[in-house]
Amino acid sequence: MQFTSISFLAFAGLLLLIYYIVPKKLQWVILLIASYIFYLSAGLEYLFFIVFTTITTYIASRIIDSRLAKQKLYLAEHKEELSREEKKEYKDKIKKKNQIALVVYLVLNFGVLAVCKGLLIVPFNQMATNTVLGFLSLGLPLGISFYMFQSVGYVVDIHRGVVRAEKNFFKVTLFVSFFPQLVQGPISKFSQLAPQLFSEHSFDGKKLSYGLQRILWGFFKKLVIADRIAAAVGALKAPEYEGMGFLLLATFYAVQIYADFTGGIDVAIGLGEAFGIQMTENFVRPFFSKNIAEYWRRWHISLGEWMKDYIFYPLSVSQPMRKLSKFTYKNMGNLGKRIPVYIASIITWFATGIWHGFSPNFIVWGMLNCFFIVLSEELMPLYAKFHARFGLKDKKIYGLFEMARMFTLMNLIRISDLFPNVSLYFSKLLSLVTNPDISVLWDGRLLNLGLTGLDYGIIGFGILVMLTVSIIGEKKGSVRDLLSQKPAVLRYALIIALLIITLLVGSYGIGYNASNFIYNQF
Amino acid sequence: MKKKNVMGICTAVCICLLILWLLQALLMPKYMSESQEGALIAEYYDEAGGNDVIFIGDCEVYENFSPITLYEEYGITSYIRGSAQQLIWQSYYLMEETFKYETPKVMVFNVLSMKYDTPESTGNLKHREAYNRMNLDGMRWSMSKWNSISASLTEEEKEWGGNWSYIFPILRYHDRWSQLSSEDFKYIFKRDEVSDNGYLMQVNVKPVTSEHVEKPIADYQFSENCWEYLDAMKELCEKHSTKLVLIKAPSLSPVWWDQWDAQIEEYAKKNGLLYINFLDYQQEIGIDWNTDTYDTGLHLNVYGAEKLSSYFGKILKDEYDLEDHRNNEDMSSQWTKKVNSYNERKKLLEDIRDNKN
Amino acid sequence: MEELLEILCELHPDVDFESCTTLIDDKVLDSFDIVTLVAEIDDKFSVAIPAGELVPENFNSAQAIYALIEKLENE
Amino acid sequence: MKKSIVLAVIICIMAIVFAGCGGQSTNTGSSDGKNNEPTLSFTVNGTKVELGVDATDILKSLGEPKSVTEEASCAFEGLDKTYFYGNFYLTTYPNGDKENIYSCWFVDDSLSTDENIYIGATKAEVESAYGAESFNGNNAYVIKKGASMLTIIIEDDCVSAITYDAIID
Repeated sequence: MQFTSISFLAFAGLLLLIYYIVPKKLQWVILLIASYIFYLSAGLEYLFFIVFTTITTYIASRIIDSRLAKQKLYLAEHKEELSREEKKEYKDKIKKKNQIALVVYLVLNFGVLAVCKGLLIVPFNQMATNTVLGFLSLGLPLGISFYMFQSVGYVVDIHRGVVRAEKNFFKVTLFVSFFPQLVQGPISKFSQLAPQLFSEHSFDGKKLSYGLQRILWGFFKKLVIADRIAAAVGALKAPEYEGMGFLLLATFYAVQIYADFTGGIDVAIGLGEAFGIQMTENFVRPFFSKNIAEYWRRWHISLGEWMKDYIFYPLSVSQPMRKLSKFTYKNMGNLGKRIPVYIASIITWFATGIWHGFSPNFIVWGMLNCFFIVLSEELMPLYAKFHARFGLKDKKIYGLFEMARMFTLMNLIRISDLFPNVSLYFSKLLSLVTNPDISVLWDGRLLNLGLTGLDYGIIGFGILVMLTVSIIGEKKGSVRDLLSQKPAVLRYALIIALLIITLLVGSYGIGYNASNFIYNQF
Repeated sequence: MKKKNVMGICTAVCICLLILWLLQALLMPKYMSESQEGALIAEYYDEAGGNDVIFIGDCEVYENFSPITLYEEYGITSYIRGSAQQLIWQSYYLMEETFKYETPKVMVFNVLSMKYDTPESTGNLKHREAYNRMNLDGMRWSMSKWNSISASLTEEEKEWGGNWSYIFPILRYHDRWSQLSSEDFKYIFKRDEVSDNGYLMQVNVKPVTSEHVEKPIADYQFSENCWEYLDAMKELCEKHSTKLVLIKAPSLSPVWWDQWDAQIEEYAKKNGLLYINFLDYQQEIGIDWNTDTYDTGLHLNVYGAEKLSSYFGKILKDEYDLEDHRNNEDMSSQWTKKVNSYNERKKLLEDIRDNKN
Repeated sequence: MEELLEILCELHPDVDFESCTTLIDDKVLDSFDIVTLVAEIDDKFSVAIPAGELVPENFNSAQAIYALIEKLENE
Repeated sequence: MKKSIVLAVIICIMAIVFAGCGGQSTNTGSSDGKNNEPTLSFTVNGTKVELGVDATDILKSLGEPKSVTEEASCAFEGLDKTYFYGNFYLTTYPNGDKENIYSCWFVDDSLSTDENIYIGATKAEVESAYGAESFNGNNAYVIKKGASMLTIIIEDDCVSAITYDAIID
């Protein structure tokens, strides 16, 4: 069930009603039932996966947690008679057992994922894969990467003693399958989301209106901008668009992805808010970032956090990495200090690239990101010298330049999403210099991308609205707070205007793909 | 404070709904100048009542029969509930709805739509969606309308909003905001009558050039789905003790295979229904394919329709001894107005036709 | 404690580590700095900080980092 | 010291190598074009008539038709056209400002399919040319190729009609 479908709106509306009518104790049960109704609407065959992950998560978390609890009890009782070594040895024994449980859990979950992706089997026997895939008749189950990462995070947190395991199996099920975040995330931490999920929420007009406003804002971005510009992005991928055409593609794709992804997340977070549940922000005006490190602290934050907590950090503090860093410290001096970090970063970015899609262009995407992060880290002293001499640092213009530079760089990296053929991607990058073809801007080719002048106008208007809202957000904080202080009439007028614009101008419905539809002949 | 802002919210919601309702009325296609077939269904409701005969079917009824001629020659009061490419389930639910407004003595159903067993089987799906809108948007809300929508949705429509886009047509027509014309504003609430009791008059003449032919098909059997709806119509009419007459209008295309004709004939005989295939009586009706059609034989023009109506009127009168309403006062005053507007329209269209070429 | 401050100053000379208590929240130390810091602590204090401890509370101020080191030392 | 932490992490990475799912839902609607597998065709005195393709030059090379009629469903005018060439009929459907071949059917035995089946051929001949599996169990053989379909109708053991159809979604 697509977020932007009417049946989803009706589903959410009805759910909200029931949620606030039913006794508060049962609210989380309602959410659980709703999540599974939502999930089943995507197809029955996917149920197996989410149930499998939920069960394995629950079992693993209870085992690891009970061992740690027993360990704490044991140590507390025999506090005096055990020496430090004995205590350490006992703790290591427990830790060893827990690690095995953790590894089994990880292999089971990701193993199943590999089977469903048919990758494990392909090398051995093509026929076996087809039968298995045929039998499971699978594309990728809905939101598997989001709920699986969230569950893995939960179990690892328990292993690290950061969080205590939830005893109630159904509450764990809800944590894994909370429907707003199923489609596009955000990937939440148990400690942040679970308390809110299971606590009781009385009806709060302010939260509800904030939630609905954000959902409407998500719809506006998705329907009016993202889905409209999608046609041009599809057309610009054609081989004949090089140089400026390619740059336009990168920019249009940036607009589409930003509006589509942040729009989807707005709907998800807005939905959460309507239920009184505050989910982590996944985007903080990423196109205002001045350097690549800042960009990845503002774009798809929850994935970045997950990769940092569960891949980058464990990797860089792991045993072999420590040995390596000791080695490089000794005989490479200063640079030696950074080698281990860069290796860990490369592995993490390789993993993030693969997470987006198991094809070469996503690996290239990951490596490019990593390259520029390492580059900007290395050039740090150079920048410092440069700024010391010219002192541009705090000038407004330079800030804008940095943002423009970062926007273009990230667009050119992100566009690799659309080019599975990596050599084509690089030849297109090269064409920026070899065949600029600036004339595409005014020689009318823009009008045969599937967009009329009116469409461009609407997209322009949409971008302007997004920009103003972002600028206000960057300067004065939450736009909705600001709006709530304004007189009610103005607030309602704005909301109604946004609703009508989205309803009328949104690119949705049958009118949009009926080429010779009768009514267009009127 | 709490009460005040609840009040504020309510007024805001009401204003918003009002604006949306107005926008929807504005954005709905009006069918006043082009594709006038779209306006036919909605016109019935002001004229409902007092009709002895109701025609149900697609363009083969609303282009080939003239209720005004039936009244002028025989005093038969009738109405055509026709719409573009009306499929058999749409005909059934339309018939079901009509019985809520009146109980005619005779229901006339054109059996051509027996050949389409699913929305997809009509071929061009873009047009099919347009026809669905023409058939359904005009209907007033009732269970019949809801069932008709659910039975008519094409796969594409189901994907893009399904029943919702009929409950809130603005979801379907929202993108017409950039194509609005003066017609949309002029007819936002009221509509002019494009038909005469459901007959969409055509005065042009375009003679038949050559015989219409279609490729032979492997299986001439009508589908189970269509037979069920035909049975349902029969039972519905029996329930209201209304006579059901099956007809096949004399349109030369789409081709009406003999194997199809045989099946309907057999069905009619088995169920004691009158079935007339006007294709067999072209001479008796006096159809001249050089003057009586406006599109090389696909539909009759007004002259052909009048001939066909006078022929069929005689059968109806003899078969079901329908009352001659020309001599009771309250009826005739209302119908004389209809006859005059029919003649005015005929004259107007003929003038346009004559000084155009 | 001095040794710790020395390491921190080496990473970011321009930051006043004694008083600042929002090293992570204000993004003074990013993930790279933390990893280098952990490696150096491991080298100098021979204390292996596990990944689970790399949370903002432990790294927001020099005092917090030192407290973590002490905790891990006598564990 | 903690060998298995590293093991766990490595497995994590290995597993993510398989995870592979696009986070952002990108609906860039990249249609990789119609399935351009060739469609059925037959030749009539030198002209190859292919189903579903642009009809302009085929009509030109077929010469002057004996008759042309327009078939329209209710609300539309002048859409599908039917051309009659004496021994076969050919219909087209509008495609932008051009027209594509929609269906053809033979009238007499002067024409035959590429597998030289003609009206009047025996059922056995059809079966040997197209195989028994294409029989629809009733009274016709249906052969599909690309976006087109050949239907050979059998009446008391010999071919009574041969029709070609383009399948348009």
